[in-house]
Amino acid sequence: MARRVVQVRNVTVLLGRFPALARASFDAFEGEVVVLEGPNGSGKTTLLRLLLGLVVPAEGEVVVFGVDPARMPSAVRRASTYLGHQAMLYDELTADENLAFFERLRVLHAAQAAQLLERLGVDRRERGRQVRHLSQGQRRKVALATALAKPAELVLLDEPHAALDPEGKALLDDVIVDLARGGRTVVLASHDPGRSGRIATRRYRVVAGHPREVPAC
Amino acid sequence: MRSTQLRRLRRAIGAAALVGVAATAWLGLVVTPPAEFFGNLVRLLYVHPSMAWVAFLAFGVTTLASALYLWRRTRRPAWDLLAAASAEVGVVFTGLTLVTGSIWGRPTWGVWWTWDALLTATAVLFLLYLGYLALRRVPMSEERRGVRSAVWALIAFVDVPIINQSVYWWRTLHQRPSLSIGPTNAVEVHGIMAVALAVSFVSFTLTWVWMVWVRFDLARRQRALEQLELAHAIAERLESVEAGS
Amino acid sequence: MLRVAVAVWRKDLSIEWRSRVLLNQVVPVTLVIVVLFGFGLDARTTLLRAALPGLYWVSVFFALTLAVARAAAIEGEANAGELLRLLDITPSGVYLGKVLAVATWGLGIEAVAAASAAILFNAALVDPLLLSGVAVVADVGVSAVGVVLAQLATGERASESLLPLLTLPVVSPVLLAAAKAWQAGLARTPSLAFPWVEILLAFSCIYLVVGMLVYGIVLEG
Amino acid sequence: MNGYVVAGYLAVAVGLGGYWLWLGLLARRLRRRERELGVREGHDGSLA
Repeated sequence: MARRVVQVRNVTVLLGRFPALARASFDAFEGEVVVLEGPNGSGKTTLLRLLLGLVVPAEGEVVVFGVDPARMPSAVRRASTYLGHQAMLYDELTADENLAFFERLRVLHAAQAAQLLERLGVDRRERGRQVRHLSQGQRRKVALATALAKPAELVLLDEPHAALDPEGKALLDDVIVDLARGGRTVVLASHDPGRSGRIATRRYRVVAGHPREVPAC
Repeated sequence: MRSTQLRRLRRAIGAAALVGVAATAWLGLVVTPPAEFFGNLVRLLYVHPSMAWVAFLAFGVTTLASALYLWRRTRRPAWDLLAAASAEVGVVFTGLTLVTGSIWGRPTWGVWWTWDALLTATAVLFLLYLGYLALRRVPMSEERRGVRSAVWALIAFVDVPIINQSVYWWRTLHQRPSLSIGPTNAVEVHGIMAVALAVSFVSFTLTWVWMVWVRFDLARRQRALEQLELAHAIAERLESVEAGS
Repeated sequence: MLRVAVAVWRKDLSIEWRSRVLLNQVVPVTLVIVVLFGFGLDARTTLLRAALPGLYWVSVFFALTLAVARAAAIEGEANAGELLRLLDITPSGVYLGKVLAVATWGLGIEAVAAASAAILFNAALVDPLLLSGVAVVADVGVSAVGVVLAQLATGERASESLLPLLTLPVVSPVLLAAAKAWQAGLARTPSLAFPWVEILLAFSCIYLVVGMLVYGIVLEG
Repeated sequence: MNGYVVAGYLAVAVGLGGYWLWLGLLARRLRRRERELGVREGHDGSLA
């Protein structure tokens, strides 16, 4: 049996007055690609953020790498990487400068990220342009590369396929599968079950803040 | 029951404060004699310094409660609510300190406002805590608001001695402070005047205690209501999950 | 921590180099304020010269709050509050970097404002060493407070007037001390400036320490 | 009696009285909402 990386038990999360998760339970094991499906607003994003201690459960238990992310956020965050809806990039810098900044913060190796960008189809010329001048799809790829180049055991991706063209989606799928083969744990949220069904080792369907495992077929 | 006893105590404090304030007015306006030098103006002595004392007391309590909230081991929503209640009442008393000080200044110094060190520092303090109340109005989650306003209260608290020192030097380095005779240090206080002064300090402090208590209680009940609404919302969401399966 | 600070500082400088928001907007605003003082005081140069320290510092303080807001906006665009938390980077390092960046921009603003005030008010800036020394320390003090307060004031729906409401009263001793020190310098009585320089130094040191302690708490909260 | 003295005492009365009235207003609004939600008066919110 593979090591259990994430364990969520009966968790309720309140965003303001809104229960974004209601008695949610969820698991992820080492080397898995777990896909969370469900419509917008069903609580997928909140579930990912819960694992990083960015939202705190009102009740229930969360364990990631054996610790509670709300109590020891840095232990969990050091070993994880996350890509949210919003690309966490500085718009006025070029892709290369963004990478260089994160390298200076000792978060990633710029060379590795550049390699990843190459693989996703962003060439050297585009990397030298300010991020705000890039197309949505190219920006998304830069954001993906910065997130995935961080050496992390747990990879959390929120709608990573959004804004990518079919070719880009296929390239990303390859990258994700490679990550999982390398022993990383990938949890990704998607409202496009057809797409992610191909790479998923296990799937959850999230409805109204409550994830349910989809039996393998 | 404990809570009814507490409520009775609160009501007693409120009544005592009301009687005390009335007594202060009666002692200050009727019983005490006019002073030799200041004449009838000395009667302002029975309101202004006690206002100032309560204002500083209120901000002391806000700072203390904020620090207790920030420290993780003593973090309770109650500290945040207490800090807020105390600051709000404190702003009222600071405003009254400034107004009564100004009313004192006009006949004594011929101007409504003098840049006297103490007065200036009090004015800046007033502005700092208006900022505190404005920050609390910004919509955000309960915990975030608690942390942010507590941090702000501490930053403001650190600022107070610096402001005091700088305005003190500002007003005293060049010209001797011929004007900065506050109402307190120019009059010899004795006999019935001392009684009136003491009554005023005690009764305005009691007024403050009562007001903070009431305000705190209101905030606490407000919070309880919000949590009740939250529980309903969770129940509804769970029902919809059950219905969907 | 210093490594992080330098990285953040360099990043902010190169963003400003690219976007030139401060150069194209904040610096001109400072000039406008200086010119408006000339209009408001009927262009009486003796009056303007006498009031120069106060007028100068009031305009610089407004410009500095704009610079602080800009520094916060850069991080807001990239959703960096969350980013930095996720990357588990020393908050005090980020704080120092932001303070350094704002202070660097502030020096530019101060230089432009000083030059324009000297020319427009027809005043000689005697004792430039004292004046610029005071300017540097005051700049650091305001930046040290401003960076924390900008983080407090930039909620999801906080209004833009909140930041100046919070910042200006807190830095009022800096305004007072800097103006008095400049007054002493311009009057060729530099010895009178010492207590004010003391206040400036104390303020800057205290708030740098406070900022490093609380910045992480504010980010997390 | 001195006009300034009267003004000073009046200011205190208006200030504290005004705040007292405002507290009363808040309490009334709160009580109405409590009744709407069916909470008995003086209900204790848990502040743990």
